Amino acid sequence: MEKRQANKSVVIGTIGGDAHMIGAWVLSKAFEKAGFKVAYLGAVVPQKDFVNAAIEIDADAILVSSMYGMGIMDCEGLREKCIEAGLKDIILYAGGTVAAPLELEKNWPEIEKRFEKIGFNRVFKNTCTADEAVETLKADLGIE
Amino acid sequence: MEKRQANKSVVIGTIGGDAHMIGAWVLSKAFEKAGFKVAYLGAVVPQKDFVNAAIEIDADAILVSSMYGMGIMDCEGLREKCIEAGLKDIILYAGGTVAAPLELEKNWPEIEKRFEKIGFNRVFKNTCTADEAVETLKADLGIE
Amino acid sequence: MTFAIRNERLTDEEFFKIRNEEVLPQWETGKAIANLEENIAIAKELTQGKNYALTLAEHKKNGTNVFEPQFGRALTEYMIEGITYVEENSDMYPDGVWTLFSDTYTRKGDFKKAAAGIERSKQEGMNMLNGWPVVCFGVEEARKITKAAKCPLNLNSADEDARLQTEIVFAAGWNGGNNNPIMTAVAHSKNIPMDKLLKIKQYDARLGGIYTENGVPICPHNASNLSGYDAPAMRSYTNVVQVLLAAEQGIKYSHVMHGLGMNMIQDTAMGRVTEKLCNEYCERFGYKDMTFIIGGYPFLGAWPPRLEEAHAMIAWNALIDIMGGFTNIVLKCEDEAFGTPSKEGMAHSVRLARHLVTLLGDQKVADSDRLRLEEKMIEMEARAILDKTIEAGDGDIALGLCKAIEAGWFDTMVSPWSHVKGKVEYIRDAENAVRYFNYGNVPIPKEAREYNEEKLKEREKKIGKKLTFDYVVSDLQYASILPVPKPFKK
Amino acid sequence: MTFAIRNERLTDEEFFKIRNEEVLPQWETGKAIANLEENIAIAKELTQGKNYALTLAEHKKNGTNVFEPQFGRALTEYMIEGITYVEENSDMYPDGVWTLFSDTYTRKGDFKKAAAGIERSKQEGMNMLNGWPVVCFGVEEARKITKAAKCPLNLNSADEDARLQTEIVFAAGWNGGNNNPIMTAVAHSKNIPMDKLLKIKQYDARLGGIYTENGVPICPHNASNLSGYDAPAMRSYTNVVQVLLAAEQGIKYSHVMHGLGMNMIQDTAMGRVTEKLCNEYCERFGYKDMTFIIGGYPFLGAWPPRLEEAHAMIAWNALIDIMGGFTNIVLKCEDEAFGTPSKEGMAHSVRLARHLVTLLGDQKVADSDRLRLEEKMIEMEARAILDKTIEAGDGDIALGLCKAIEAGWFDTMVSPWSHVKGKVEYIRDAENAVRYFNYGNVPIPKEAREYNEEKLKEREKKIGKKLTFDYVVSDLQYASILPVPKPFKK
Ligand code: B12
Ligand code: B12
Repeated sequence: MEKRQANKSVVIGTIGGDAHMIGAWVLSKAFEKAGFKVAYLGAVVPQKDFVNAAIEIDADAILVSSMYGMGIMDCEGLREKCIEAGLKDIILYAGGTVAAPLELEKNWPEIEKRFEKIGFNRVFKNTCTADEAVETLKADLGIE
Repeated sequence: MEKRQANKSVVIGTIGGDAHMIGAWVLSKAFEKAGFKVAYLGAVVPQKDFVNAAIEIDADAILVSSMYGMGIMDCEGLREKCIEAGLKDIILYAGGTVAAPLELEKNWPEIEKRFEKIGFNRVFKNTCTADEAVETLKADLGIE
Repeated sequence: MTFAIRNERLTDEEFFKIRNEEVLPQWETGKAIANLEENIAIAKELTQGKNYALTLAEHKKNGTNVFEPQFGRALTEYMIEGITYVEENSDMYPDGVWTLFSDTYTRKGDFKKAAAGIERSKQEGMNMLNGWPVVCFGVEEARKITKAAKCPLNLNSADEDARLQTEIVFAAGWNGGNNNPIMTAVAHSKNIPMDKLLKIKQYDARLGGIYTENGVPICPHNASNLSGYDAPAMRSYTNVVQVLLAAEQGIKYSHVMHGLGMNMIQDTAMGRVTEKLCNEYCERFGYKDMTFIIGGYPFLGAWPPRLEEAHAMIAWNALIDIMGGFTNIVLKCEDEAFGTPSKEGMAHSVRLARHLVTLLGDQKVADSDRLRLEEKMIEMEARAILDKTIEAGDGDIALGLCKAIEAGWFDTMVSPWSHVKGKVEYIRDAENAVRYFNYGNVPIPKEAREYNEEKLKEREKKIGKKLTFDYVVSDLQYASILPVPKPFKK
Repeated sequence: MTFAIRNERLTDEEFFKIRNEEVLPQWETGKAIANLEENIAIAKELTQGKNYALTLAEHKKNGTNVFEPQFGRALTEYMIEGITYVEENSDMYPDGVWTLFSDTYTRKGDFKKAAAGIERSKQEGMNMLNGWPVVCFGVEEARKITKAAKCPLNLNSADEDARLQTEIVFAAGWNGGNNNPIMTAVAHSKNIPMDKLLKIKQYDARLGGIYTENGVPICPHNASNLSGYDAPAMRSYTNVVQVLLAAEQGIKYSHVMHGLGMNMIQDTAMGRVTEKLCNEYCERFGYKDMTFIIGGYPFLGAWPPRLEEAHAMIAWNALIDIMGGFTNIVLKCEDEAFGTPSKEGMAHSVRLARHLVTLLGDQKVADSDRLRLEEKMIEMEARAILDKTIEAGDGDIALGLCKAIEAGWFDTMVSPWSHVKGKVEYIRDAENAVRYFNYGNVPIPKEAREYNEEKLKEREKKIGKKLTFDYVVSDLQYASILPVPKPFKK
């Protein structure tokens, strides 16, 4: 199968019951500045809204922010929903303070393993700057 | 041999090139308050001055303060000088921040071993309060 | 728009109707607390000598500080372990009180997910929730926590509907809770309209009123952290309005907890103005015998992800409280950037803050022209918004608040809540005080605007550049981004 | 008593006679630095872009802060490892400078014991000295350290005779040293008379003058920590006198380093008064083109033996510097109560202090009546002692100083030095500012005494008891004794 043509478009939002919207907002500003089309969904976003928005703007990637600690649980199942919606190959990133247990948050290889297992392409610590996020996605899309 | 009769008298001072006199001064105030006769020698006191003062006031104990880090080296030989002067059984205490190497200062059992080896009866951390020092000496002298 | 809300005390009839039809049936643990009289009696018994409201009031009277660490974990055993550890390792008793927080699933009323989080935590042998699921555990478990703690307890349950949580913890002898509808909406909500939210919050306040009237004084958190980045006048406004709403329901104590912006003079001025206005407006509306305990909540913006920088934050925030004359020192800890506070982190923070109190003695920010000017501006701004609010509500603060939000007189910058205009924008000045970059529709008086412009100019002069929206964005992270070692910069 | 000392510049003849007959022969490493011209040339080369004096002056001009960690270990390899570690792990460059300290054996001129300490350290595989033995190692080893460091270097060698140490480190491109005869006598000496000490210190200062005149500006530490517990006026006095003594020998830069008492207003006032008096008295005596960099040395009294309390101390002391408008922030670290600073401890302190600078922006202690009153009192007291000193010396500050000490106009409380009267006694007031409990012979003006009494009354009112000498003693440890957990108190 052919790799789809990147069209510089991303969906950004904070998942589940999570009200922390600042990180996602800062990301959306950076992606806009870098010339991306951004569907910015704000906070407290259910999984299905991410998928719908991705379809709507024909997104290259969904960037899920999760700060409040239940990121691991909230992200389970998103890849399956994408597949059902025909977005099998869409890039899924997660980022923030994704884990409630401090022992897990400080054991990053374990977090990466867990996110890989539930179908995410990458997961980012909350020390990741908006610029780094943009650069990484560009590299993964093979653009610029 | 008979144990000598305690007469509530101590020599207090800071040894070697050590200029820290405050701890020793605070100790001297506490021992005076507790009814001891105190020969307070101040700071920068050579070993022989401790011994001479102990003879002069017929001291039960010599309390050596050492704060500046070279306590281990500065205290070596004091017991021998006491023995030479006929003060074989005089109680020797050391106290303060006695060791320059932090790894040693935080390894108190090792410090105790070292001070025992050079003939000191006890060695005290710098968290020892003046009252604790008084109480300990009283107990060692079997008084009150 | 019309709003179906008034600042009026719920009648007993209304209260008990809501209680029996809406609140207790929310989850099975509601059954165990059906008897309110019995709840109050037990709470009274359990909090002999450790009532949250009375402890705060006592310290306020004595001019001493209260340390308020925070903690929340998925399982009761973790809670008890953590509380005991901190109390034993920080000498917080008898000058400390606790804020315990519930998890977000519980706060959003999704008790099933909270229950799943409990199971998951047991399975994984780790804390998988961001707080203690009050409702799933119920009153008996909550009482275990009360008994284990030496210090008084308060619940942070900030979100739309905390009524069942409040019922449970009050019955367990926790004598504080959230009563901050504005804070809640701005920080935790997405869609609920203010009038609907106020209706819910009246219940919590009335419940506190009933406990208070029956010998168990309740002191809710009256928080104004808002989105974390807000003007001091907006915080003062928030605190005053929330006091008036609670007082109507019979609340007599208020922990007036300011979100700190981290400019010492500005934060101090804010605390003073708020206390003055709380007294004045309560008097005006006829609420008598109110006790306000002024507190500071450490900067609720991004924290640095490294120990020493976090310690700098803990120290500076506590010092603003101490020097600013605040009674309550709410504490964050060195874990802030990573996860909810560990017991070790919280013990450290209490020790650090306590030693600052020891070092400072009675030192306070001295009275000065600079301080008085800042007070003047904050007061002028807060009054402007308050008075427009009261006018718009025809003397009713609840109705006025709904209209103030609709009009954008009350506004905030980075809120998930869809009902604020979000037009106001903040930026820091040369002294890192919070200033307006964009006033939106907030009715800032001319003199205050001029002062604001002047302050922005000072920063422009300092950096030698015009301030742009980019600075608004980068200021959000001014306290969290670690310096890149210079030799590696180009 | 008569004193054989005048504040007059050493002639070249005098200087070189002392150099060749007294200083260089003290130890074999004196040989390698016989050629002063060559020393200066190499020092110049080695400190291109990292001169201590110029770095401080530059920050003062820009209104930015300098971080000054301290370090000292028995072996050169430990020194280089520590310096490199801190510089790499704290982002101190380019806003940092180093104080490196020599060990006490070296300071007391007992080079044999220092050499034994080196051997012992190698044997034990541990640092067995409380500083780096400058003289035993000599200039080539010192230059290795200079090359390894990114930041400028300063030597703390405070004790009676540091001349050979000063020669060696200046030749190695360390551009700061001690020039604080009063501080030295009070804190480190037992018996040396002041006139004899001043004679020795004139040499260090003149050496600095010669370097300065030849293109390598030297900025000595002009310290006023004294015994750790002293009145601010006594510190200002110390700084001013030490400036005048150094200036006469050709020193142009002075790091006017105040010992902090930890009351923010009082310490701020002290810094301001000292700077004002330094300028005024230098002008009066005709010393031109002087640059004073005001710095703060963290509380030199007993520190708490636990991490978090130490962090509170680090933060509060740094904040006084920052808010007080001091340029230099000298740093202690979390190891203070246990041993000389570890590299990790120092890196932590730099990070903590740097983040405070970030958080504060341009925040400073605001001008206020309270501050002005404190300044007025300190200035009045310092002037009274200064003017009596100058009068007693018939216009000569060196002679006057000797007489001031003899008369007890200058005095300190807990000094090992036999020549101070030791009659003055200090105690803290309700705000933990340092006050006189006993004036001794210090000529404190009436108005200042009245103010002092008033401040003591405030504390008596606070504690509900008369202040006695017991408080003088217990105040010595007010910042170091950890609270005993209350449940275990009777
Ligand atoms: C501000 C804040 C709030 C504000 C949020 C305001 C708002 N409008 O968003 C308010 C007050 C609402 C709040 C509430 C709560 N909070 Co809060 N909050 C914070 C705080 C202090 C800063 C977050 C922030 O704004 N950072 C600034 C932005 C710019 O950075 P960022 O979010 O990290 O995003 C950056 C990166 O992470 C990255 N990134 C983020 N997402 C993604 C995604 C992708 C794909 C990529 C590539 C990158 C990326 O890029 C961004 C730009 O650099 C953090 C602690 C901290 N980090 O300092 C706690 C924190 C996140 N909160 C926490 C908690 C627990 C809560 C509450 C439950 C309160 C409580 N304890 O009682 C509630 C929950 C509310 C809810 N329903 O979600 C915890 C979460 C713990 C955990 N993970 O286990 C934290 C860590 C604090 C703590 N240590 O306890 N909070
Ligand atoms: C004040 C002080 C000074 C003052 C002293 C003023 C004076 N008049 O005494 C001055 C400025 C002179 C000074 C100088 C130096 N100091 Co100093 N100083 C301190 C400091 C901050 C406090 C000491 C103090 O006064 N404590 C208060 C008194 C009341 O407590 P105390 O001394 O601990 O005594 C109590 C107990 O220890 C106990 N005790 C003490 N002795 C004994 C003996 C017995 C038998 C018993 C039972 C109990 C006992 O009872 C006392 C009452 O409770 C300590 C660090 C700290 N602890 O906070 C550093 C410290 C002791 N100094 C230190 C150093 C290195 C120096 C210098 C070399 C400076 C330098 N780094 O360049 C010089 C050396 C001068 C010299 N020749 O000795 C180091 C020593 C390191 C080490 N042990 O390895 C310390 C630990 C600081 C550090 N971390 O670097 N210092």
